[in-house]
Amino acid sequence: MDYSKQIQEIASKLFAENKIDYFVGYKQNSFDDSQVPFLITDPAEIPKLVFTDKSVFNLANYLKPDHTKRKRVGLVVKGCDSRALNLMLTESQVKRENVYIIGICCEGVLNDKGEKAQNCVECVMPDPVVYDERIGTPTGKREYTVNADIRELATKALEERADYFESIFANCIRCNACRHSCPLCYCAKCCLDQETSTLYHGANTSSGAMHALMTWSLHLAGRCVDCRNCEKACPSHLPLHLLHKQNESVIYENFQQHLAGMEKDNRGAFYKYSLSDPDDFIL
Amino acid sequence: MARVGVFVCFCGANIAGVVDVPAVVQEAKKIKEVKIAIEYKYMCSDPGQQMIRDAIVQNRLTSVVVAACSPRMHEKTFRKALSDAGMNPYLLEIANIREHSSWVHQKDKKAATEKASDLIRMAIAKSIANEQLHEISVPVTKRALVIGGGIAGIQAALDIADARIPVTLVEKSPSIGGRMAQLDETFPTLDCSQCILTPKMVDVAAHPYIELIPYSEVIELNGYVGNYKAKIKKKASYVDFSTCTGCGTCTQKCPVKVPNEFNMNIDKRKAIYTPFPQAVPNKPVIDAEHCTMLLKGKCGICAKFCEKGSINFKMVDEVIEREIGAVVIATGYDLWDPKPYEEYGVGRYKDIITSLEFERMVSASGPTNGVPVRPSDGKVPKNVVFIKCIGSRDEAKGIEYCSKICCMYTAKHAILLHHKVHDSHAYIFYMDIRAAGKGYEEFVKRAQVETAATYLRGRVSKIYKKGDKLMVRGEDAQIGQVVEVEADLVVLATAVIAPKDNPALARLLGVSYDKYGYMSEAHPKLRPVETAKAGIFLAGCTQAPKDIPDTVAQASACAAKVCGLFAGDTMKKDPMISTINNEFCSGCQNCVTVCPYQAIVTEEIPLGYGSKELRTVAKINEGVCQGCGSCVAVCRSMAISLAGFTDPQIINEIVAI
Amino acid sequence: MSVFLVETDKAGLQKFYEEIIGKFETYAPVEKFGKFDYKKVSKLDECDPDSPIGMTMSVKPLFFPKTAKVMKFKEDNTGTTVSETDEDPLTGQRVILGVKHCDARGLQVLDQVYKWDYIDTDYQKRRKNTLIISTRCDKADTQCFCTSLDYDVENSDAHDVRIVNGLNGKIYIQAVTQKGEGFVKENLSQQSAVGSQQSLEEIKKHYQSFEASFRLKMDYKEVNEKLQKLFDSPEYETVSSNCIGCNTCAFICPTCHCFKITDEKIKDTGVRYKSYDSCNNGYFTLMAGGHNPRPVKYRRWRQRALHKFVYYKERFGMNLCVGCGHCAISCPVNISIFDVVNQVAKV
Amino acid sequence: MNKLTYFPGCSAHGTSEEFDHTLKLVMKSLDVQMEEIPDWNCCGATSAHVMTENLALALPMRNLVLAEKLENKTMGIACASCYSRMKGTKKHLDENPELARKINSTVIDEGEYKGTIDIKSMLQYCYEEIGLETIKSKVTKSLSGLKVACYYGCLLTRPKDVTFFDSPEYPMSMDLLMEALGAKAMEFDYKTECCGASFSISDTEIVESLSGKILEVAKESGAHLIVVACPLCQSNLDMRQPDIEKHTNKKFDLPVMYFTQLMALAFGYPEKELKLSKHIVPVEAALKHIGEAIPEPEKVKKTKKAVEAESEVE
Amino acid sequence: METEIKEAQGKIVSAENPGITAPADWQPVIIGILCNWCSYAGSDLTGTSRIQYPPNIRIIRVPCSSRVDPWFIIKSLQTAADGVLISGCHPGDCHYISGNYYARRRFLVTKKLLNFIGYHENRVQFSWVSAAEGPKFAKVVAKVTEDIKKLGPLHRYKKENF
Repeated sequence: MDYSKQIQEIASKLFAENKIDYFVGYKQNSFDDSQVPFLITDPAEIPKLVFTDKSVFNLANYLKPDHTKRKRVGLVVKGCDSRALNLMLTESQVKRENVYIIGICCEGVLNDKGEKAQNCVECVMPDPVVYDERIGTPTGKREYTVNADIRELATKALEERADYFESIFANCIRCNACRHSCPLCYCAKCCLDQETSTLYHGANTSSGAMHALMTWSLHLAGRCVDCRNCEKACPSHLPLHLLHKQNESVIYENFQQHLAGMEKDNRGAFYKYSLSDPDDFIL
Repeated sequence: MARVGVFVCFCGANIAGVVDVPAVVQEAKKIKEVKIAIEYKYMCSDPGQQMIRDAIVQNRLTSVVVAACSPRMHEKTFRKALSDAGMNPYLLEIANIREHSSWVHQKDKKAATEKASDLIRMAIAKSIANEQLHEISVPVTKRALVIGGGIAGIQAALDIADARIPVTLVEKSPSIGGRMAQLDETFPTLDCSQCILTPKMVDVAAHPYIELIPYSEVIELNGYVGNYKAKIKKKASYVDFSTCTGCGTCTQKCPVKVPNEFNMNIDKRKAIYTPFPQAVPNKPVIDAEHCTMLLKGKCGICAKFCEKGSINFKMVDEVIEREIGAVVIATGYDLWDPKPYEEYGVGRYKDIITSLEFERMVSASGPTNGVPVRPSDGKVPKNVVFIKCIGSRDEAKGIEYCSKICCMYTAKHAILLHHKVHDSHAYIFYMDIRAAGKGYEEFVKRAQVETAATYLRGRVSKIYKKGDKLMVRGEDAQIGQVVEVEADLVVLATAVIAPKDNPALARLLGVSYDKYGYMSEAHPKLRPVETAKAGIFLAGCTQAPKDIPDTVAQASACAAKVCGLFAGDTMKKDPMISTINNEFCSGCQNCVTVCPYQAIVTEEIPLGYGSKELRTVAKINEGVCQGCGSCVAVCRSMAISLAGFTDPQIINEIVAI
Repeated sequence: MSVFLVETDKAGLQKFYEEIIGKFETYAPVEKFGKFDYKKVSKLDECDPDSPIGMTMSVKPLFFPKTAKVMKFKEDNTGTTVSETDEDPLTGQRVILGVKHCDARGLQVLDQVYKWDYIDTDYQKRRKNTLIISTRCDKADTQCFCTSLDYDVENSDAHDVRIVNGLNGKIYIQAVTQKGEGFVKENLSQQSAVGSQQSLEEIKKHYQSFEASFRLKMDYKEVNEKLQKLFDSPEYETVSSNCIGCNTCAFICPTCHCFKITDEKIKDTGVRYKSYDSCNNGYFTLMAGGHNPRPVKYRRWRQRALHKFVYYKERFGMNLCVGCGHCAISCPVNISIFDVVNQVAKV
Repeated sequence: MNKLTYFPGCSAHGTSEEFDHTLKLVMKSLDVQMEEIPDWNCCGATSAHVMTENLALALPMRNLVLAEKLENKTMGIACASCYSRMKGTKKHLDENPELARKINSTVIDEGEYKGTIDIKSMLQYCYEEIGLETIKSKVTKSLSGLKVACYYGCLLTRPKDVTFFDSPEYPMSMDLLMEALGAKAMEFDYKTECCGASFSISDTEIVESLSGKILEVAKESGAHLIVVACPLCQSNLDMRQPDIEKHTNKKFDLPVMYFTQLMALAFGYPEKELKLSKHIVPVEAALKHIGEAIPEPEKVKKTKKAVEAESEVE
Repeated sequence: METEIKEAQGKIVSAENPGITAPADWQPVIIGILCNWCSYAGSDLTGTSRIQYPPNIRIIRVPCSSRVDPWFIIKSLQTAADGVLISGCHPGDCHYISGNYYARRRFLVTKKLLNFIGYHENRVQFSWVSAAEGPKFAKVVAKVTEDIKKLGPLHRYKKENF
């Protein structure tokens, strides 16, 4: 898929009609085929905008920072990104009137190896769930499948799993890139910062990282849309999606097939309940 | 720098008998922040509290830890002690080393001691993070809502109103009076039920402080203790009570006949009716399910004959609102349907009736003018068999509990039968006679001796027809033989059960109810008239089967509770509620969604200091918040903290172990 | 600078490595989750000394760990007592294989700050007892720019021994320092030809091919000078606009050395930790009382750029950036310090 | 053509072969094909479960296993006692799969127990599966004029949570069935009282007193004959009747017939097919009533009070 | 997974991880977080009715099970606790109307997640104990203690701290 042209047209239209202050899209890297997010305020930059199956980063993240938060932003979103955006709207982090959403009916993006990324293979919603303008042909919601890695890990012995995850936590350097790259980690003050948290675990050891990552993943439980920004941001290449997908599968199976950000006003699974929720695990 | 005082209680031998208190005190002394640690025989005693007060002053303590019994026991006592010493009462922490250690680890003294000092260390750690809190005062609306106009509701309403507190009395049926109005005479004194009830009913109608809303139901209750808002649905009566004189012409003229539920359907009433002659208010209502005018648009005779023109077929249900401070639930009871007793031929034999049907028959104002008759042929019965525990104490067919009143009213029925039909004979099959109560046992004796009723101990296994008689076959356990009684009439003492819509009501009021549908009291012994929800009280059979004296007593107790609640203009409220730190709040409003009391709203605040731009943050309504902490746990950025259970306090506890 | 040079081949090198691993506590790049990190190894096949620069984390943590216990403390009614941590300071020799030149240079840069006003004994000990064997890259990564900085990559003495590929499959083991020379003579048991003048030529040739492979080149002096003047450049805002402020660059940088102090307490005993921090972190300069001189992102970026390319140079005579390109590679949005300084300096 | 797995039970091949025989006739005309379970064994009846529980389960279980092999949806059982044992066992096994597996593996080699088959008494089958309408449609010779008292016995409808059929205390299915055939089912209170079957050998006195009561009440109800659905009931009420009459010196002479016999009759089979010779109390006299008109029971005249009570309240 | 204890040379060998052993007299530490209105009252009742249970549990009082933030559990497991028990009101009985329903969801996810990263499912357990269920509370504590004993001391993510 290559929607660069359409996006450029829309962008210039928006600037022309003075509908936006910022436009957030993708730009081709000079040195290889990868792309990077591209914030423009100047229409002259528009020709640099591209969109292909290399447009990986979830741009909803760019509605977080102060310099865009309350501005009028034109934004390019894929299926998963739009779910994140939807949740941000629901949790009133973004004013709908402030964003002009260009929704892409996504055909899946490629990973570094050039093959279709795992989260795109398992994607439940390739089409944008919220948009002002939609590009491409929608293919509709897909069957939810439990993540392949989760299924595989579940078969492993407990100790094996434990060791595996301990190695993950041991390799975490707690740079918080995962958090910063997540569009849903918009909190004014984060519980993972020493300066603003009573539960901060100071040691940058596997236990510290476990504490941080577990808390983080539980805060995203029922909200994570599986865009994998965190994973791409992680300098240690940690498979962070495991934690999220695990929660997602538990929540999907037990709580009326909840999937994050699919509908408007559908908050995370922890902010509602059903009388018929499973009770058998409780003594 | 925190300065903690630790006070360990022996509680006589209760604690000291198991936990090595001196050792525990030594342990506590080791802790950095602890400035003083002492033990005493009874901390809750005056000298004990004096020790605490002195220590606070002498050591300039910043928090106090009392290691004694459960906080649910003496927290208030010790908080008082703190404030007496000029210290904020909420700087108190209690280590529960009795219920949680000495009493439950009596065999393992060593472990119990270790646990005790752990619990104390936790309490100390927590207390260090304690903050000064101040009671919140909320205004109270001084009006009570009484739901149900039976004797319980009537009594409660009258007592509250006599204290010059306005009462709104809501009754489902067209008239107050309830079950008691259906009774003939009451045990153990045999005074006429109507005679003692009707005056009270009239008082209710006349009382300046009582607003009686008959033929209506409570459909919604919001708010919190002292500040409830109730929605009440007035069912359309199609009669304008303001103009109606209650002359009764309409009921005479109405051509439509309907089974009369007040008389247990033994006879018929009209489609426009007053349930019974002494009804209060004595105004008729139109039964919409049967009135041909309302159904088919034909007839309208009542309207023709009504001189006042009070009949209005256009009338519709109306919802009114009342602001109230407290609620008394008095919805009474229902009777169990004995259908499952097929071996008795219930439903097949007309001459098997329930006690209340019998009650109506023997009632002078009843459908048979006070003479019991056989529904099948109208003959006056000679041999009447009474069977007790129909449904009660019967796990197989009915419910497990004892209905409490059947023993007495059956004895009463035996006597009444004797009074009405002199040559009759009563046979009573029973499991036990439960006649605990003033004059009750004597009353049963009277039934047995004076009226020579035959008491047969045993269950009835079968009733079958022989000619026009009913053959009642049962066991007489005392002689250990099967006996058969030839009966003209069989009366079943059916179980008392909770009204079928109790659960619905309970849910709408937010109080809990038990598996039978009875409203649950806050504590089975110590808080029998309160529900777990502050400001909602229970009177009469809505809580459990009761006889009239108990019901009246409980109703008056409710009144006392309500008056107590309304004693002041404002109500003190526990300050252990959530507070929000604006700076930390990112305004996701998840707390708003989880709050069970709608206690969280949003507000707009400046983006930064002096900034024009605004941002939305959550805001707690002090009066409404009950301090459950749901919001705290869902707040990802930890902007909300629950006074008394803040994150630092709980972490300190965890880390101190 | 020593020029002791041994010529061998792949097999010979392998053998050399194996012997070292057999004899010493050896660290080398080990692959985990697709990234190479320096870990203790017991067998050669566990690790890959020729790991690609782009995929290899810095060697810094071996000297300046991501978290370290500073002290232990105990609080009771007698007051607070402080004690040494049980962390064992490095004893005995340690050898690190497969260090990249830039990375090794990073250590030299770090040395300056650690032997400045306060002497970090642990760090010094680790440095002293470590022998660094580096491998010179054959080819630059897209983000590398070590050759355009203030040091001579080819003749750097940041490592004790280095491995260089010659043409036609030859491999040279070159001792750079005295320590290194001694080490090689001692541990290189197998007979290999001592390198000749002509082998030096080969190395030079190979270096030229390596130098040619660089995408990024700049004139360091010019940049350095311009930056000094452009403190108020508006460019900082533009270059930082799509930075998501994730701190990754600092955490994986071979020369960043900022840290924070935290206490962890259980019951009455606790430990004081020293862990990485980053000047990109918004709270980094937050002061008690709430004032924050660098509340916004571009100011933090300016600090970062200038600290790397100006301040450190002024104080210690070395550039704080060694041109490894780790930051650009790890950055989720591919911001490179190289681009930043060049854009600001407009060259 | 419905198919039905059929478990006759031991008595069907002996004392109650008239039941078995007429049942087969009836089913034929209702075009139900009955497959008798090959090599079935005793259900354990009243004696096994007083000896050992597991054996009492194993016996019916084997039959169930065999029955499942025939792969019909339902199994029909003639004898009420067998029915009760089978269905009771099935319930027990289904609730304790562990036990089921144990017994299955240790005692039964015929195959694995699946618990798939649906067990019905023949009465239940007629009432639920075939339905009164169909039965009515097959009636060629209405039994009008015949007054019958339907006796279900204790096991056909009880215990409730095992049988899940009709009312445990006052069932009506057989009465309705009889009405469908044209006969008049009398109100009969003792329709589910115990006849003392389990003592029919060991302690006949009990049987006589219990069965005696049943006959008495049946007579009271004005029935010409008693209809049953269980061989044991039949034999007790029929066989013992003369003795009972002797001891209580009352005259009942109430023939006791199987509902299938009456069905067969109504379906137009000749009397000889009913094997009436097997009855002890002669049946012919009773059957003479067929065709008689039944006078309406005269209205009970009500007293003034009752009339008032029902008339409107002025 | 096999969670038998083998009494090997007077040592408890955790079958969760056979590498872990403890002296035979080792006693686990269990942190119990109880809601004030049902479970805490229930535990008081256990005391007043003198029902004995193992002394390993250390009880923390919270107003409602919905106050329990999952990281209380994580924190506990990283500090002293070998196991955690959290107890609240039965569904429908919550003093705060619906708190325990929200809690129940978090508990399920947390439990599964912890199990996923290698904690045995018995390390963290939940129960509904009403104010009237003193005996039940004792039973629950006994069961949990027994389970944890079988698992042996918890080693991961905590020993390295001190």
